Amino acid sequence: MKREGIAIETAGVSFAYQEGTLALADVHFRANYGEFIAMLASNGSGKTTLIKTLVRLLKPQKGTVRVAGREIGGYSQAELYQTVGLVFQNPNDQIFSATVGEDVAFGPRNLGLSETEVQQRITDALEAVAAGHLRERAIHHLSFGEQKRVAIAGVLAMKPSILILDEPTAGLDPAGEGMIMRLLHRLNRQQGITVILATHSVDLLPLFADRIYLLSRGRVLREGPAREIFCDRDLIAQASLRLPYVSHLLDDLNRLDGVPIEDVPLTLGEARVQLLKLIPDELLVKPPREEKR
Amino acid sequence: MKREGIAIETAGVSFAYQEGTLALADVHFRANYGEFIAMLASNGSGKTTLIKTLVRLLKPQKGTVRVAGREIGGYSQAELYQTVGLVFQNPNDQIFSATVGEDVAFGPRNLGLSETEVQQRITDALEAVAAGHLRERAIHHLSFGEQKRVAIAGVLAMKPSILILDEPTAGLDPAGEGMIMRLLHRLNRQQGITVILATHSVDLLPLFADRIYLLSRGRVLREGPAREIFCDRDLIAQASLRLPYVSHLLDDLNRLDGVPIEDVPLTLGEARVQLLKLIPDELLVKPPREEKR
Amino acid sequence: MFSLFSDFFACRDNLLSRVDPRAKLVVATAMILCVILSTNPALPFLVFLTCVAATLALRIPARLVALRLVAPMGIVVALALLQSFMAGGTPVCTIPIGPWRFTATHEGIRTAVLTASRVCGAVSVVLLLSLVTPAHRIFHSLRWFRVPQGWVEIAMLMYRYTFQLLDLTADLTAAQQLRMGYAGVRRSLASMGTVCGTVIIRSVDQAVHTHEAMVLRGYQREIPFGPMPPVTACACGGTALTVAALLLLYVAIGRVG
Amino acid sequence: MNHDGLGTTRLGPALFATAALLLCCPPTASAMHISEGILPAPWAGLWFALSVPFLIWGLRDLRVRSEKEPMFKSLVGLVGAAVFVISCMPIPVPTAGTCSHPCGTGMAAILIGPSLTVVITSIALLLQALFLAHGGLTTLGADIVSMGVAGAFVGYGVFRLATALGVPRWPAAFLAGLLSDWATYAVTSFELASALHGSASVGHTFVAVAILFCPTQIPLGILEGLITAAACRFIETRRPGLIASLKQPGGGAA
Ligand SMILES: Nc1ncnc2c1ncn2[C@@H]1O[C@H](COP(=O)(O)OP(=O)(O)OP(=O)(O)O)[C@@H](O)[C@H]1O
Ligand SMILES: Nc1ncnc2c1ncn2[C@@H]1O[C@H](COP(=O)(O)OP(=O)(O)OP(=O)(O)O)[C@@H](O)[C@H]1O
Ligand SMILES: [Mg+2]
Ligand SMILES: [Mg+2]
Repeated sequence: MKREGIAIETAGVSFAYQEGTLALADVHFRANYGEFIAMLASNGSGKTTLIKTLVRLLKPQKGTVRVAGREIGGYSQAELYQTVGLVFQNPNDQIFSATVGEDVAFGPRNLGLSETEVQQRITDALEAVAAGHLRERAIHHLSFGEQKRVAIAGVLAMKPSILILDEPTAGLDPAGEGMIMRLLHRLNRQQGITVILATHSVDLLPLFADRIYLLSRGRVLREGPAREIFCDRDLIAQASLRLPYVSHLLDDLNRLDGVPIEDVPLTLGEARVQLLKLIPDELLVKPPREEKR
Repeated sequence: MKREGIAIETAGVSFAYQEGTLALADVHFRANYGEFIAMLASNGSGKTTLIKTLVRLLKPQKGTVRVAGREIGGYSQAELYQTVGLVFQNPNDQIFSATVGEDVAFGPRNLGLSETEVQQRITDALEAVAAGHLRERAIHHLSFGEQKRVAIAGVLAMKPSILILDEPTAGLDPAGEGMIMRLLHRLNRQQGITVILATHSVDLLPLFADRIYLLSRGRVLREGPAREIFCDRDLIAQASLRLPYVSHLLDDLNRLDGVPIEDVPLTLGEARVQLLKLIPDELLVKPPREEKR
Repeated sequence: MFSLFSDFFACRDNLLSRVDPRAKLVVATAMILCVILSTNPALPFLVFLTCVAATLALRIPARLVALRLVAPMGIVVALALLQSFMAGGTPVCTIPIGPWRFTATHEGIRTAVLTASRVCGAVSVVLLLSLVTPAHRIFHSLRWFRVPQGWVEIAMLMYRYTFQLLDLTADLTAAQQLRMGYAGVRRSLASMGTVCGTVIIRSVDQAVHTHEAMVLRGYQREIPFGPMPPVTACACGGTALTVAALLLLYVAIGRVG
Repeated sequence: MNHDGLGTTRLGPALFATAALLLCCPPTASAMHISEGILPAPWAGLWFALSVPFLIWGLRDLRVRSEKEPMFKSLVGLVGAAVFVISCMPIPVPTAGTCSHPCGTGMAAILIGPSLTVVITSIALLLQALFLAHGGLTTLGADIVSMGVAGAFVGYGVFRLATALGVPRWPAAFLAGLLSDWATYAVTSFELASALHGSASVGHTFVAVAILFCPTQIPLGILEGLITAAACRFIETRRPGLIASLKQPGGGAA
């Protein structure tokens, strides 16, 4: 499945809703095969709208969307939805069957696959999201986190090469959030699936995203690796967001207290390294345990 | 409005849903007048269930709930709902009028107040949530953050002395989250309203909550100020939560690298102070600007 | 009412819930037919006792069973009284109340007892069926019995989203109640109208979202149904035996009296 | 079989007794569905046979419209769920401890038309029979005829007629709710009477049962009408055009 080149891109896409809200203005967006891309923006900035144009649920008034190099309009339904999969923000929108197994089977059955193939896909998809044991359960008896995973499995069963997720961690507690992010990371690295996610939570992104698109009011403010995005704190503030807390701390130390930090770190690990450089060795006590968590 | 004593408390409350899920088990909970209390727990731990027993939407199978020292069963509707107000998690589930002004007026009108009094209450409630300018707007044109604030205003218009909120910041971007938390803080400190909120986001709590109840699977794991709760990282892990990122960083430095940190800090400010103590002064460069953000 | 609407027990694993849903449907239908056709109250009462005993044996709380039986029982009592006093025939006793004289007749009482027994029997069969078979299995079986596709599709969607809309309704009602929306009849009606309207608007929005999600997964006008597993010989034989036994019972006691 | 005396000697006391019972025993007041087991087999079969053509009509409508408008099926399913939920809501009336429920058929007919209302009513009735022991499997046919067919067509007809006569939407909705509710009860009474009249005449039993339902059903019909009107008015203010758009192909997304 690993391929080179551009998986999906938009060129100069603009979209206005009927009442006249300009939700997207001249958006250039690109995801290469195998990348992990994040759209980062505050509420109402047009993430969902952009995502919907990427899967042809909305037709932009201006600009083009290309999937795997081809104009999106030229795809047949079956072709498009085996290439691009979308996981909605609210799992209830997406899970419409009564049981988990049935819901995951919906996509493959629509593709007209044989029953053994369908069963295989259900098994694989549920395994991939660590939800194999839920197969026979009724949807309305699942917890919110489980519903989220089942929703992802339903899309994975279509075997898309591009997986798009709208706020996959919204409403989840820290454990659930970490679980979903690691899951996506695994899908991305092990199965080579291109992952695009929309979010407004900043703390976990630097760990996972290859590139970030920073949106605000329907425009792309900046695009690049986490390091480039988060080095400009004014830009981040302009987008009504904040730095990850760890970066915030070291940025404050740097700006307000004059602690010399060249490169504001983005993750816990980086911050530790930076701080250790500054703290004299003689202050350190023998580490109690040399465990690596 | 400022009073002394216990505003609301539960003693040994247990609640099981009909199909047998034990959602609360022997919960002792107490909020004094003027306190800012947080219930901290992961998804499905019983926060919503506990909140519902506090406003008599659910009747616990065991234990008692007392509001202002009186058994909750003894209150009349009008009395109870002018004492305790509840803001639901999803603003869509509690805003049901066509315009903002009308929605806020719902409660006061039902109390049979005079029209001038009703108008006064609308003005006050909307001012309190910094949404005076939204008064004439149609609900479905509001952003998510605005809807949340209007939902709070609708409850404030009942003039409760105890305000309970179920995950008030869920789904909000960092700017909106900060705004709501500061708003609640202001209501608490300036108007003396007792605030009780349920949440699973840990980073902002230490700044605001006087006391935290850590719940897990329907039980109170621990109760106390943020400092006491977050000093026990095993307990936090047991509740499927995590430390605030800042504390996490300094805790890691302490445990893994042997940096001597006695009291794991909880907020950015505390962390800065602690780190500055460790970094030799000669390493500091002259602070570029002495601004206080 | 909301709390009653739960299929939690149907999803539990037990002896009866493991039986092929098609077999259960056939047997249940046969039982209800026997009950309805029976002219002897003994057979329906026997069915009633069997079903209630089975329900309790599966450790379903007696309270739940009782709650679900209350509504039909109320009707039974009302109708039984009506019939006892309305049918003509041999008077059994007369109770004077106020200006009227109540005359219960022999025939009337007989009909009343029969009707009552039929209601009890039939209701308990349905109750047992619903407590050991999740609705989605029933729908699948109905599809297998050649019930039209459109009907089953709508049924499955309705079933799935009923739970969600029930939650919404509960929240909306609670939110209104906490702001005194149910103080007095006028306010109650207005509040309830609002809830109905909101639920309908929400359902329309949800329909749009659901449809979008379905399209993205290749929906083409019909929800595909997976094949039901083939009927096992065991289920087949079991069904045949049970139905035969029922028939025997019916012939033996159902037609007497 | 002294029919003359029935009106005075038997009907009166019977009515008195049962009406008293209905008031003492709240669940019976919600007896809008005929319980499982009440109808003798031939009657149950007859009502089934009567309901089938309407179901076929509804399903054909469903097929035709979902060809034109792919979203139509999910729309019917979801609106069906909404109406079902509404019909499970207790009407908050503090009198005599009644806890009755609206039928919702008038509302549904206004929204998606009568033939499809029959379809969703049949499903709702099946779910209620299974989960709440309201109504039953063998009485499904009779319940479909009274609630689905009578309720939906009367409600829809009244609404169309009223709007055609220039009555504003929400009074029209009130009439639709009211009359669909009463129609349902009238037909239910007839069904009960025809099956259970025993040695008394159908007509007399019908009158008896109908009068019996009166104390609860007249106010409940009015309440249902009021709720339907309130809901319609609310939808009109929150989503102007939604009700109209649901009926035309291509609408619904508004
Ligand atoms: N169906 C709609 N009709 C009209 N305007 C809409 C519609 N959906 C969204 N909008 C508007 O378009 C803008 C972008 O909305 P969008 O939902 O794409 O934002 P988002 O980034 O996904 O926000 P969130 O984080 O809240 O999901 C917002 O101003 C919103 O109010
Ligand atoms: N209406 C209900 N019927 C049955 N079980 C329920 C119901 N509501 C909640 N539960 C169960 O009770 C437990 C506690 O649920 P509750 O909603 O109180 O948790 P919560 O802490 O509010 O979770 P969340 O963060 O997801 O809102 C969960 O296990 C849940 O599955
Ligand atoms: Mg969005
Ligand atoms: Mg909750």
